[in-house]
Amino acid sequence: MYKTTGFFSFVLRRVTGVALALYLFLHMWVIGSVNQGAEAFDARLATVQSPLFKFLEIALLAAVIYHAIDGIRLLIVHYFDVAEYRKSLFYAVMVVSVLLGIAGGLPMLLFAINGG
Amino acid sequence: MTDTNVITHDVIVVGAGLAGTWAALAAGREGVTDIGVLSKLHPLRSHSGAAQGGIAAALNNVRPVADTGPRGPLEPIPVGDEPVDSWELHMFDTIKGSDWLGDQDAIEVLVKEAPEIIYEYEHMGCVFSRLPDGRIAQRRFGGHSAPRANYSADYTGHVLLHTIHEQALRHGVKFYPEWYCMDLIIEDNVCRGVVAMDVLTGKLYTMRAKAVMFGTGGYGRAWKITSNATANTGDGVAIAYNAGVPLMDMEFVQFHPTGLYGKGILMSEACRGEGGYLRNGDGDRFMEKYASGLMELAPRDLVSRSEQTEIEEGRGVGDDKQGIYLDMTHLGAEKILSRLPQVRELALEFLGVDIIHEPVPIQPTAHYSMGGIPANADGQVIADGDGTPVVGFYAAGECACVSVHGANRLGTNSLLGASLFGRRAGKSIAKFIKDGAELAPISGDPTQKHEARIQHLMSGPTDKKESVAQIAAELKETMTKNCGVFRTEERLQKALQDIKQLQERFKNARVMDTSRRFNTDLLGAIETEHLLTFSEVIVASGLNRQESRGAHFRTDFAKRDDEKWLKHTMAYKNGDDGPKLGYKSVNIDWEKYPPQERKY
Amino acid sequence: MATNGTSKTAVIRIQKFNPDKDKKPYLKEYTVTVTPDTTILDALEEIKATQDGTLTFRRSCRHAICGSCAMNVNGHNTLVCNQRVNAHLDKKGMITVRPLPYLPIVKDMVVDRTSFWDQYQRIKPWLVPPEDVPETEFRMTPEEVKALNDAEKCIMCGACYSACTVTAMNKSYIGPHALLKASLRIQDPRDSITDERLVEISGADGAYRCHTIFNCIDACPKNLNPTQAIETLRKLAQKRAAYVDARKERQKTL
Amino acid sequence: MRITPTRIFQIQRISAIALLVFMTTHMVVVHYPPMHIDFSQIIVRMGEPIWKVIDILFLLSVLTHALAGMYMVLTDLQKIGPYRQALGWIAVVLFVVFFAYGTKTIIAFQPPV
Ligand SMILES: Cc1cc2nc3c(=O)[nH]c(=O)nc-3n(C[C@H](O)[C@H](O)[C@H](O)COP(=O)(O)OP(=O)(O)OC[C@H]3O[C@@H](n4cnc5c(N)ncnc54)[C@H](O)[C@@H]3O)c2cc1C
Ligand code: HEM
Ligand code: SF4
Ligand code: F3S
Ligand code: FES
Repeated sequence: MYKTTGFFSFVLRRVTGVALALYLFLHMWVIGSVNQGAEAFDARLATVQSPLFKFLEIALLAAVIYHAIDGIRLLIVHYFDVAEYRKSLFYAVMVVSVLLGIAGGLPMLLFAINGG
Repeated sequence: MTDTNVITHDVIVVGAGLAGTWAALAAGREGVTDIGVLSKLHPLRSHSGAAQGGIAAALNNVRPVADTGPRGPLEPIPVGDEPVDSWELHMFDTIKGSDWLGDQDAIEVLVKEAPEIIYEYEHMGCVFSRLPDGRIAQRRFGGHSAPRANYSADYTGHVLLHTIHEQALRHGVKFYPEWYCMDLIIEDNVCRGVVAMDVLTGKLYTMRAKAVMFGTGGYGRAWKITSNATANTGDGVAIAYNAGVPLMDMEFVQFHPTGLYGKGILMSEACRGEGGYLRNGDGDRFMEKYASGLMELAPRDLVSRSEQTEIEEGRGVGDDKQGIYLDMTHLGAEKILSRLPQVRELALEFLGVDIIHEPVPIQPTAHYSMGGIPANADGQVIADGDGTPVVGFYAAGECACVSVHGANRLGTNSLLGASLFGRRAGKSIAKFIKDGAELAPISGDPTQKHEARIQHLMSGPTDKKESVAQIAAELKETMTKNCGVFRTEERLQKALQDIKQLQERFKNARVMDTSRRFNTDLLGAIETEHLLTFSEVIVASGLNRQESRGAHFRTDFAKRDDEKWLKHTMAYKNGDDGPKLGYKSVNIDWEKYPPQERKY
Repeated sequence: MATNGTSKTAVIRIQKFNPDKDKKPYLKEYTVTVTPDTTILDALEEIKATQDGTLTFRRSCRHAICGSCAMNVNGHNTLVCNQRVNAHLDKKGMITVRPLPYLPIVKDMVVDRTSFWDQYQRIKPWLVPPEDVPETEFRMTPEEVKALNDAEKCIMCGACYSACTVTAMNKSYIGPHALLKASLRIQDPRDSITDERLVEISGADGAYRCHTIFNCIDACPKNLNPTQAIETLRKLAQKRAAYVDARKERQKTL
Repeated sequence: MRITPTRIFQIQRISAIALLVFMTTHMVVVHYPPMHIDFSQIIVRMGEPIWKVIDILFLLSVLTHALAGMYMVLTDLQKIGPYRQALGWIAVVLFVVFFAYGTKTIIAFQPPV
């Protein structure tokens, strides 16, 4: 593959996008059971409350954050003539994503470890 | 001939530069539908695309600001004001530039139709640089007494080539990209087609046609220091010569004054057109000594000789003192970036010199070939000094010699010539076809000879094998040393001897690549054979012409000699002996444009 | 030669492949002597002349204007005629040269650019002038010309096309080179089929297929910016009717 | 209304902007601060009409965005070429099904007495 920062961000965006889409359907399946009463809901919720899923949830947050920030980058590129700053923009997205990821993920991680 | 290797078209055009493409488009517009254009390169790779400076036509869009001298600033001519330029002036400049060897009837056609060609390019989408009011911008060029170079920054040829190629596509012209023409079939003075190789497969084809047109471009590749592309190996001229067509005025080869030092890559004349200076090793603007009027904007032959004189007298620059400085540091970054962006990049990339801040070392470089396949203003190739046409064979562009450039071409006149005579050739081909031209029969299978040639190059005795690359390198060495800016009997004799020996050695040359698929090694060998063929004609014609005229400068006959030499050289192939030389008279209007001394 | 300074040896690793003979591409090393101003093309020519005549590559102009010599050097697409060997040597004093990626290989560095040219033709690269043309030139302002300059400089080398991840996946994508060309015609006030062009480039294979990967800019040896041209096309396509009307008005005053 | 690539692009971008708002809200309110999610909390929030409206809009934008995105991902592949049209319809059907299912979940929800 022809590797550049642009390619890297494209792959990340695509992987996170598809992952989020798949998660969305799973999510709707879980939430959909609220109408079948508390038991059904809790049962489904239980499957997604295992420690594994806690970590997955952190990954999910990271994915959303990266995908969203990168999406903002694309919007900027569309509306402003900034292609020449593409490398800086990429690094900016990475930095912001990591910072937001830490801010959001760390408490979740602690919560998951301490078991709430 | 088997059916599988015969292709038939009404018209076959060889070469897809400006000349060839214009011919195909013009013939197509006149209603000829069955046209095949072959080119050994993809059409957009043709060397026309490398032209930088501009294309001439007296449009009268700008004029020099009054009383500022020949190098002063330019201003737009307000609409309604007196024009400063005219086709007559353009004509006189061209004749003077040609050192009176140009045929004046053809020159008149050239300069009169010039504006039409420019406007047509413009209407077809060519992006010219503009004046604030929307008209096409113009700049000065060497040897032109008025600013009449129309341009697109410094990639004019590129823009013209893309424009015309796209229009040909629009018109549905059929291209054969990467097909190599190997031979021209002429029997009884009637042209019947060509032999060509599909480079991809290595297969040979007989291509039959009612008319064949050559627009195969220049042949500066016989020199070591050259501005020409590696494809400019003069295939067309060599093939035509081998097929019995004479070659005209081959001794006239233009050396451009500003090739990048050691590389030959062109620094456009626009550098000087925009106000650049030439300086020698002492920092002097030496052109003062040689052409105090036009200075750096004197015609190319004169400037190149001036540089070479400075170099030979020890005032050169660079490691081996073989260069001269082209100084544009006073032009300012803005002008350089908007008018000469490509030139700046070239100097940066190849020599690491930023022309905004430093002068760049340059040297004369083999650039343009005035001679070639003799043709009249309708593109018809002529077979002898009386102007008898070869039936169905046409030529235009740099491979042809319509003789508008005579002994020295003015910058910007060749893009014009290639376009305009290409178009005219296309029109006259269309007329020829519509008047009922017929497909002439071909005797035997003309591909066989070339199949044998290929087999020979790929096999045979390996013990005394010669390297093609070595032979080509030695040819370039001797041409640069002995057939360059300054020539003498002695030097030319030496070159002739060397060429003869190299031709002999070539018989034992073998290629390293013996596969048929995309064999550039094989093509290189065939091209080298072509170089050897036409170089001999150049040297022999130069030896014969005992005078100095335009680009042909003999230190042993330093004066122009109209009495004896106001005539074109015609070189005919004469078996394996050197060319047989004859002459053709120059068309001159003795009333209006009698020969004068050429001073700038 | 002239300004050459000291010479040294460099190793050029070249990917060789002749489909008639070889099962798959392989790398071969050649050692050449270079000076600071030896270009990669010079080195290839040297190898072909003296070491391996079968080495096959395209080239012509030697100064970055004909578009023949685009190749992949150390993983990046570039022209080789304007790149000096010294600038690309890696830590081991080596350069790796491969053909343009994602295109069928004809032989060694020569790739089959058929899909590239097909896409170029598909967008109708030619200008279609209005019915009545003036006697002299159309009056275009220097600003209008400036907007076209970038696209007009494209030498159709294919470096961008071959670097683009989308064309790697899908050859029916019009591609950065052709979209750049389309943007030239669409922004040219002289063109009269703006509407048709906008419809074509906003189709399923057009400007919206681009995922703003920027490889095209990274690869372009002429420093052009196909991505921005594509963004411009997307914007124009979204207000197609208004833009076409404005064009028509402008054409009346040409 | 014909579904053209221009529209898909616009949908993708507009839904992306909408998602920026909804997603942030959603993440902050539902998944963060990190606390144990249980039935009662969800029930309380989901019962309020204003949240029902927000959730439906969120559902709308996330579904269009995700389906348009998946459509683009798949149609990027050469092999999918001939099936682009069919794929488009599948996306529309999926949209209708999931939107109906999701909306039903949101609207039909009644806080238990
Ligand atoms: C660096 C440079 C700058 C220049 N700048 C200017 C300028 O500013 N102004 C100006 O007026 N002139 C300029 N010139 C000169 C001018 O560009 C050329 O004279 C002109 O473009 C020649 O056009 P052409 O159509 O004859 O040939 P080309 O454009 O060279 O085309 C030749 C065609 O023939 C084909 N061909 C050749 N041999 C074969 C074969 N055996 N089989 C099949 N096809 C073959 C090639 O593939 C090519 O398509 C410049 C020249 C150079 C070298
Ligand atoms: C939170 C704000 C979000 C923003 C700003 C955003 C932005 C974008 C943008 C601009 C694209 C277009 C990419 C392209 O054209 O190449 C895109 C693609 C995509 N998005 Fe989002 N998105 C967001 C959330 C989501 C969510 C929640 C999902 C999943 C449910 C999702 C799934 C996808 C998918 C599948 C793609 C296609 C991937 C691709 O084309 O590479 N996005 N997103
Ligand atoms: S845009 Fe650049 S990389 Fe692409 S073809 Fe044109 S010049 Fe080559
Ligand atoms: S690399 Fe390809 S995806 Fe777009 S930005 Fe360039 S065309
Ligand atoms: S040889 Fe022409 S672009 Fe490199």
